[in-house]
Amino acid sequence: MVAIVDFALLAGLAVWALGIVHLRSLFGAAMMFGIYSLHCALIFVVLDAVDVAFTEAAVGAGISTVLILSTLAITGAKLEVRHSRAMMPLLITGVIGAALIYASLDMPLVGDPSAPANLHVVPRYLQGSAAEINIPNVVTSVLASYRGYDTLGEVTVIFTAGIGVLCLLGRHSRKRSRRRRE
Amino acid sequence: MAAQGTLLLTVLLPLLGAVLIAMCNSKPNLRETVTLSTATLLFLLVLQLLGSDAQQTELIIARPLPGLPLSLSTEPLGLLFATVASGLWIITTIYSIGYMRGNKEQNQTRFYVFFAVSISATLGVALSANLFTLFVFYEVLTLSTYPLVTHKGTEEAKRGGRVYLGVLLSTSIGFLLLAMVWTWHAVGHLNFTPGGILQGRIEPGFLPLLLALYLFGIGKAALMPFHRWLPAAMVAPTPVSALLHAVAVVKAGVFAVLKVTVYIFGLDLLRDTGANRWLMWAAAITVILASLVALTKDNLKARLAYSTVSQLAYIVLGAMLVNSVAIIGGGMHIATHALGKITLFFCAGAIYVATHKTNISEMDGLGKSMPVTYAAMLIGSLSIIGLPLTGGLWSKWYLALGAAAAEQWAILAVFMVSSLLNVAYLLIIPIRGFFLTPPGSGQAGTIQEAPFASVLALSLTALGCIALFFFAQPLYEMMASMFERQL
Amino acid sequence: MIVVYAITALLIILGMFIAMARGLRGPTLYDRILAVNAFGSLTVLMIAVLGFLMGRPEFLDIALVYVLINFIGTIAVLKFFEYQDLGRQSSYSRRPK
Amino acid sequence: MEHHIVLRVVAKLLIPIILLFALYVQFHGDYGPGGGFQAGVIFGAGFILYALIFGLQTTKQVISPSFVHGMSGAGVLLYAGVGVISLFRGGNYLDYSVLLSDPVHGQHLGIMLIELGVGITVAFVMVSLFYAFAGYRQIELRKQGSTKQNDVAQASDADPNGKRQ
Amino acid sequence: MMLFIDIVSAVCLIGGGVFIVIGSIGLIRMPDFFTRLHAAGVCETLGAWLVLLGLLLQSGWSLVSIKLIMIFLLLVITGPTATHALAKSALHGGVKPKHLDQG
Amino acid sequence: MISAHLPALQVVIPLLAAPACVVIRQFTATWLLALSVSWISFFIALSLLWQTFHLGTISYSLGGWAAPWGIEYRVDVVNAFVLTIVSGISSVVLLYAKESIEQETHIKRIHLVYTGWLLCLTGLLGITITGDVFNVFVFLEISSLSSYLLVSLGPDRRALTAAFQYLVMGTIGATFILIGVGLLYMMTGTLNMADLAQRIPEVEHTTTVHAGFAFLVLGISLKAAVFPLHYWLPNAYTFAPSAVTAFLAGTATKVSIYLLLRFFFDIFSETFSLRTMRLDVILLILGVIAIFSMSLVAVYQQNVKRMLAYSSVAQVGYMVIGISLATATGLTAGIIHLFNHALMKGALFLALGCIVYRLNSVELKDLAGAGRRMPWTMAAFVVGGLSLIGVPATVGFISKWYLVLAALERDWWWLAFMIVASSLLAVLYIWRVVETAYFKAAPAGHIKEAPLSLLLPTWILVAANIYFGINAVDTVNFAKRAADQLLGVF
Amino acid sequence: MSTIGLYNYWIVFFLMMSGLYVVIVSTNLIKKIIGLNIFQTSVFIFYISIGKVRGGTAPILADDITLYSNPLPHVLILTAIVVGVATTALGLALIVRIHTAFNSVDEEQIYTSKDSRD
Repeated sequence: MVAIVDFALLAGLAVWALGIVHLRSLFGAAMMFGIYSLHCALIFVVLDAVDVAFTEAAVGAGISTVLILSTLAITGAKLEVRHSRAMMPLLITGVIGAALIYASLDMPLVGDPSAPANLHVVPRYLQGSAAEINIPNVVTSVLASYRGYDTLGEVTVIFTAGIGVLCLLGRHSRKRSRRRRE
Repeated sequence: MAAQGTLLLTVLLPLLGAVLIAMCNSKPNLRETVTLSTATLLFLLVLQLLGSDAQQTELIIARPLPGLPLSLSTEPLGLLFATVASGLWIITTIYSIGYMRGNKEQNQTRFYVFFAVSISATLGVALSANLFTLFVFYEVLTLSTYPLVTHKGTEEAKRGGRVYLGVLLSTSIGFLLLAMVWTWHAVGHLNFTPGGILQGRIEPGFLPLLLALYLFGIGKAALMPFHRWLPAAMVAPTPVSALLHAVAVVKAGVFAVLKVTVYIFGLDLLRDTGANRWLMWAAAITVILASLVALTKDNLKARLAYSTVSQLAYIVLGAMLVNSVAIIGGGMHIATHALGKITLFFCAGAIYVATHKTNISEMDGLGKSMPVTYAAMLIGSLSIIGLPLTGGLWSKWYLALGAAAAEQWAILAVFMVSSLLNVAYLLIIPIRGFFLTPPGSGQAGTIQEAPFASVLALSLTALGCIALFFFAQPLYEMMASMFERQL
Repeated sequence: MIVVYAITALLIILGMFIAMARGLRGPTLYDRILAVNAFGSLTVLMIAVLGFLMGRPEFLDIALVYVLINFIGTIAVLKFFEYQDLGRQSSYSRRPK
Repeated sequence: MEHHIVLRVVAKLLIPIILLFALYVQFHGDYGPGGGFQAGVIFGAGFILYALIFGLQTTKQVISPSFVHGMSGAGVLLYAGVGVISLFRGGNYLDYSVLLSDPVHGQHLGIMLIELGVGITVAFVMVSLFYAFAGYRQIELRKQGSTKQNDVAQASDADPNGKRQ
Repeated sequence: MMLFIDIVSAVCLIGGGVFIVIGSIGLIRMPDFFTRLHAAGVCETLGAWLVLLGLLLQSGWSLVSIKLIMIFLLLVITGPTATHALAKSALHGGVKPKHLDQG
Repeated sequence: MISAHLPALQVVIPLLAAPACVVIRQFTATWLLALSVSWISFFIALSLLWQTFHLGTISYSLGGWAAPWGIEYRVDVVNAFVLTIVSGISSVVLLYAKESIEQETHIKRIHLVYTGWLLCLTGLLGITITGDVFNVFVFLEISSLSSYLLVSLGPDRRALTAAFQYLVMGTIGATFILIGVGLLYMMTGTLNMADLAQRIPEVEHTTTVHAGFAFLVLGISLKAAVFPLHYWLPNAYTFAPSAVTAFLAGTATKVSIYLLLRFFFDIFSETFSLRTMRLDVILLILGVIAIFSMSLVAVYQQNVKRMLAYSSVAQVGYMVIGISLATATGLTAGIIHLFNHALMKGALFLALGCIVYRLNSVELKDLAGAGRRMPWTMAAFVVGGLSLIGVPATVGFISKWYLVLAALERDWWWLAFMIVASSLLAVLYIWRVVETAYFKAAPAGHIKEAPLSLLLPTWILVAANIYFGINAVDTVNFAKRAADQLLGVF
Repeated sequence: MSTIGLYNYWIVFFLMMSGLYVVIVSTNLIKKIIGLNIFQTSVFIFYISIGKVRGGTAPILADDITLYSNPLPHVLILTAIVVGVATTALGLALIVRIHTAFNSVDEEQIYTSKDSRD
């Protein structure tokens, strides 16, 4: 049952992606992207990644879209100018895509409980978490404790982005000449 | 310890001098006093080293790479070279003072500073205990002479400088470095060892290739076709040319060739494998060709430059004959050619200062107005040609003996032919100076000898040429000791 | 019950596809916004249903977030259209000063 | 949005709910989906909604930019600081077990603290991002002198799909 | 009793799903923006409410049902608000309703 | 107590200092903080280097969780060496940054620049020290994001486009790395490097691992600006503020090269990565093309900074060649060039920064007469240039020496010859600058020598160039040990 | 069977490539960022697909459930999402500044503008 839902949703996602590639209206693309994120989040739910879905919904559909809209508002750009240079990119993506398909030949199937990814490290998280950390949400316990250092890095990344945007767009970012005019 | 200190001081003293000179920028007299006294002090130091030669001293300055120290040591050939270089520095300085002031050159301080640095590098080359050290100082020498070559700063000077640097750097990095790494790879060290270090360490079939890499890599030896830099560097002021041709640069080149032949390859190895054969011919061809080119040059300095190319090939040829007599001849030729060539360059410079003439065809009859200069030029030419009463005789004599000992009769013939050519292109100059009448006789009265300092210097070197004829014995013994120790 | 949830889910997916088509076709920007908004609401329902379908109904938090985000997103878009500026100060809020 | 009275009212109603919900997500993250990051985003979104409806200036008066920047750093400091404290208590970096005498409780406390750090940073970075983007536009507009309101919306409709209609 | 609740909630859920599909068909078939707005309303009100009701019946009385009610309330508040804002700004932004005679 | 936690402190100290900078705001104070933090981490790196060299590999589990479950810091000679390079360059360049940044950046943003700087340092150190592949990705992004920011702060408006270009390429690279990590995780179920190394041989033959390897290599090469993927680098280096260029040129690509080493030799076996995947040939060819083509391109540049940027791409080529040889000497050459190149490019870019400070331009034509007006600066440039060429008694020579030696060990004459020949191209472009600076007449107007606060750090690096050129025994020993460790000999 | 089992991955690859294609082909900087986001998002789905266990549920422990999906990819992707949004924010900020400086957000126009070529 879940598999059918999964199939349908993934197929929908592909359509969205094509739509975004195709759309010339930047605003349209931004809106589509918001939906694309929501759609991804749905897929995450289907694939049992509720925390990820939560985040993707808040970030992809919320923050990213708002930011893209803000940028559109500032730049006033509406339509994408198309330049005819489709061959090379097609070639590059084609080659990389082929590499990925090649990679998939030996992959364990989706959902295989005996796939190596599900066997080596993970059981300890699922079994040990209750005793060692005693919180039911294993994602949180892995995120915050077992791999807490990654999360520190993650916070630093977002902090870096904050600093970066502040530095670029903050009140003092414009050139001196413009400041004088104000 | 003391000897090691002297060794280090020998290399550092000119550097120290350079710093002092730079500090005396605004006081020309003081500056030149410093230069002169440094030079004298240095000469004394080298003499002391010469005296304490009894035991070989070695000093490790640094260890840049594992198994590859930067070290100095004393060794007869090196000491000879060091003596020549430091002795001639004094004379060149005296001469430069006259020349630079007489010509009112710009940037004199820079000139003296880099001169001192290049002398330091030369001494480093002379005293280096291994090929790596030699290479390091060799490159320092190249770089420190570059500002001297381009001293005038004109477009022509820059072009000359570019060729100079281009050829020397590219040959040394392109070939010499490669040869060195190869040697190191095969042997594991690069120390100059009597009898050579390559014996049995490398496929005999590769030896000619390696030797060729060395000989052409040492671009300063100006073996054709890598001789282009030498004529190109003729744009430099005369004292610099003297430095290049007599004191430091080219001599460092042939010195390195001798060192490599004797201490890296070892004469026996070369003789046994015959690796030297075709390079010997390359040198022989250079001897003849350069002489022929010199004949065609009207510009005095250009002619002298090609003469140098030819004379350097003598020494290389001596090395390639791979027997002790020829090597001794080659070593002696370093000294005798140095004195002879420096005399000739001083004369050329003196003529330029006095008359601003550079072409031989314009110099007819000058001998009467500048008798001292021309007399010195005559002596210098004789020495280069190798006629009696000058030191040049002995070096050529031993070279010829070496050719005979190696039973290379064709090479002997080359020596003879080239000596004749020398007569043709060198002796003609003083002859024209003395016996032809100047084209515009009205000028003659205004022409005087060059400034005193210059004339003094060139007289000294000319006397030196003659002195070597009478006192060649110590020179020979010194060179011979190189092989004694080996036995 | 699972079958019922699945059928409902598929019906919602069908609805989403159709809304998607509107979003892709436009033609006006308001149509797109409408489609996005409708799509968002459907997603909320979808997640709710999925929670039941997979036997973990406590994930409704996500649906809650979706409702809020969807609302904020729509407001942002509308403001963008009216003013081309998301930070614009309204005259109302300035009045008290 | 002066003529959107409805929006105004609804927003006033919603924003407290959003913030409360954010707190719920923050502290319920141990038991259900959610955690610091999600909570931070929702918290930030609440302020963004406020700014959207009541304007940037007003929002900046409510919560000042320098406070926002300071707090975004404070979250990172809190997170990294927990690690330093565990260093001082003799554990490895970020080893929460040493925070309290009971390792499991220590873990619990540690996770709560660092999730809080994450939440604070994320929330305030989100707000500062919005401030930066929206504020940039403000200065641009002030520079141009006048705002052209409605024609922009119409112009933006000139999308090729629109023409097809 | 369980069966009864199951049946009712199944009816609600499937009915909701159907209304959603109908609404979205309207979304694509209706001629102009404002009529589409109406069609979308079907999804957001009747469809959504029925689905939520169906789920509510299944969940019994628990935290889940509180959340469901919250979702319901939020939908009730935000849905019409968004629609209202959208219509208003569309009108404001120059989209004209098609007249009946054109339809 | 402290010494046991040095690996964590190495990264955490700059990380803690970064938000503190935002709070402090006052620009001199932030500079002082950044400077002292950078020096502290330099000393930590030195002591780690000492420890690893004498006592062996250090493993530090963060959060107290043992290796495959938690994140592990694993310090051996290889990454301790890279840590030293990164923190050392940062420390020296920070000394320099104060004047330079103050001149090129708006005063209200200076504290943010130092924050970005510290974050970048954190990221680079984090990538280097960690023993967990996903942690690599996280810290890679910290360093990347902050370096995009730092690049964008350049005085020219094109700095913005350069930064954007860098961002797009960098993100693609990082995402490739993410895909690669995912594929590996899929087949092995672990993210820990040491654990991966153990588990990969079982699945080495699968197409998935092959593709994962390819994605990792592509992604890292993008970050390292390995030849055909260097597209972003010239612009980024040209338009970034001078101090930033010096910092990034000395550290960012080095760390990526380190990652390549780690993946090639530690996580995968060298037989797999170089022989099975034929990367030895591919990298060798790319490297050779890079050293020639990029040096040639550099010769034709009018902007000196861009010239040096292209030269950096060429120099990466040398490192790649060293790696592709896959012998102890080749690796030693690569690793030692990592260090040496950081020194020489650091010195060169700092010297250029001095020129920018006074002349406000790095166009070749504007450098006319700079040799006379700014003798110390230009002298520094000349020494750096000589080092780049590979003149003896400078670090450049040491690198060349080992590269040529490595080529000869494999009996690849042509390669040895090409390496020396390509360094002659460096002569060409360096000499263009030198000639302009020393022989062209300076335009009217008085230009002073750069201030001491700029000259001093420049000369520290110049002195290091000479010192490590004359006394390379230590560095070579470290590099050798690192190479042995990578090859599993030690 | 194997083809169906890999369906997720193939769709993901398709999405990745369309994202990458947009990044490369589009000259509009904003569109590039959107493309980048699609690219990254598809990688997220890829990871999550790795972690899916058939018959498992979300890794939130409950008494009556024994089979859970793999939580590790979820953790990784949470981090990656944050990284993605950080990149997006910075990229957009750069675009805004580029627009101020060059008055365009189109690559071709920017690179052909006056001083953009050396």
